[in-house]
Amino acid sequence: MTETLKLTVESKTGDVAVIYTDGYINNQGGEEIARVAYELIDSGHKKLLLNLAKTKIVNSIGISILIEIIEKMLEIDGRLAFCSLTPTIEKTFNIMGLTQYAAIYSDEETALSNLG
Amino acid sequence: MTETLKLTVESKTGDVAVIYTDGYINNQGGEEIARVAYELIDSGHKKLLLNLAKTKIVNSIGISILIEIIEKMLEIDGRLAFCSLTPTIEKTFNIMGLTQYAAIYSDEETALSNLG
Amino acid sequence: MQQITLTLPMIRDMELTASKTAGALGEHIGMSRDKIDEVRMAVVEACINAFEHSGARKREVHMRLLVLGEDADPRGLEITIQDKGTGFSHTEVVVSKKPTEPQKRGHGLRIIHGLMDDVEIQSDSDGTTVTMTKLR
Amino acid sequence: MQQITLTLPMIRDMELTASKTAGALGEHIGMSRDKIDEVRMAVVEACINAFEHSGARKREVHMRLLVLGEDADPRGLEITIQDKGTGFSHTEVVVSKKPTEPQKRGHGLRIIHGLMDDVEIQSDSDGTTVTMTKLR
Ligand SMILES: Nc1ncnc2c1ncn2[C@@H]1O[C@H](COP(=O)(O)OP(=O)(O)O)[C@@H](O)[C@H]1O
Ligand SMILES: Nc1ncnc2c1ncn2[C@@H]1O[C@H](COP(=O)(O)OP(=O)(O)O)[C@@H](O)[C@H]1O
Repeated sequence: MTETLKLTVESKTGDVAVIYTDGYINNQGGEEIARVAYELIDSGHKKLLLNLAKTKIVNSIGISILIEIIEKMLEIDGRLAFCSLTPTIEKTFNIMGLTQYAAIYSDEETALSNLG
Repeated sequence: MTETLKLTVESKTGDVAVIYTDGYINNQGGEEIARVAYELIDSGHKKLLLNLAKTKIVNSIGISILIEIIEKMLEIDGRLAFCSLTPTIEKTFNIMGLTQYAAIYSDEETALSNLG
Repeated sequence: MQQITLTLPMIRDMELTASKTAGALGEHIGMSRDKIDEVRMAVVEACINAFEHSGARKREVHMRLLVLGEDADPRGLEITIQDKGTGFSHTEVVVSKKPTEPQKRGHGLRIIHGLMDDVEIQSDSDGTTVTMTKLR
Repeated sequence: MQQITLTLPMIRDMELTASKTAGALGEHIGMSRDKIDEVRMAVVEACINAFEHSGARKREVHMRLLVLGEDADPRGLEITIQDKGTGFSHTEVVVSKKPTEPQKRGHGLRIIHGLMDDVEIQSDSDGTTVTMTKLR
């Protein structure tokens, strides 16, 4: 069964990397993002940006896994940020209290200039 | 109740006009196209191109109204052509025998160079 | 066997909601975009036939979406659209070949047959049931 | 009153099909894109709660989509998601305010309350029914 989340990664200058999501962030999607994030951390990236432009729907189980990544980042003194959320996903992140631990930027450019 | 078909019209050189559809071509949608087409005919256009790029679904009642426009065009020695159909809409037009009376082009450029 | 059942009111444009639900299940089993569109169009035609022709007193259509094959390896969709109308004699309604002059109505059943892999119609005075299959 | 009823199997990602059907009805009544997204997210959360927590033997969720208001002037959607599970004590599950440290689970009901205009939960040993309303 399908509707698998697709991920692409781009390393930016310094220790910044961007993960682009395309599709539904559910349980499996969240785990896939975590796998990629931990690989990026292992290869020396301390600042991760999740660009959700192509994700229109998420669920709370998927997002709970993103919270685990945030905790990991806090431990290693790194940062996880988000950009390009739909208004509803931003609202959901707010309701989940996630915005207190991770910055949310309107677009990638703004995010990178703040992270970099 | 909604999901209304949106139409835009562009007059091209000569007696050619293009009607762009956006949305579902049902009964009401077909009638709206007919209204616009007859206006264009009245204002001297003899070659009409329906660009269906933004229409993903149609129904046979809507298309039956397009067939009426084709008949009208044959009467006045004009032409109605289509471009930018999804494979499924093209298949449906074929099944309905519509392709025998109206040309179908892959894109607007090809259509205009053949109509013009 | 996984299945979704839906009961829809016979009102304008409700065929689109039915068709979107069938499309969503097509996405779920990883059907290609084009096949999903074919399924969606066939569902639209079967629904508007029920809306237009069934004469059903109870203005409802029942749709069943069945995933064929195993969970891990779905083979396709079987879609049943049922009305409780007065039915029609399927043998009398000629599902003709391509017409020789532009023919306005009478295309719905031909479209359904043309876009789906298998179609069965059962119709009597208790109503009409269209069962159509699309392989993945 | 126009309504659609659906019965869905409790299987992975089926919440998306439910949510797309609700979204399609939202489009049908001309709801804005953002409100449709909010409805879709709430449906996803209510469905996965039923899948995850209901303990229902019959692995099915029932969804009812009701158009509020007149046909010509729909006011919104009332969505009911029902499982035949073992229920939970809604008063015991604290739907808390924003947490003071990152909290992983326990967000579903808060999301549903946050995104919908009105939410009522009825739960007992025969199962759980979540009724939620979104105005257009
Ligand atoms: N669900 C139905 N209930 C009763 N009659 C039907 C039904 N579906 C089709 N029919 C009959 O079959 C005929 C052909 O249908 P169709 O090929 O879809 O073309 P059209 O809808 O344009 O007439 C209809 O005119 C009607 O008499
Ligand atoms: N449909 C249901 N059936 C039984 N229990 C439920 C149902 N929905 C919610 N619950 C209970 O309410 C609790 C809180 O749910 P929720 O806020 O969605 O968070 P989470 O799903 O992350 O636990 C669940 O852990 C469960 O105990």
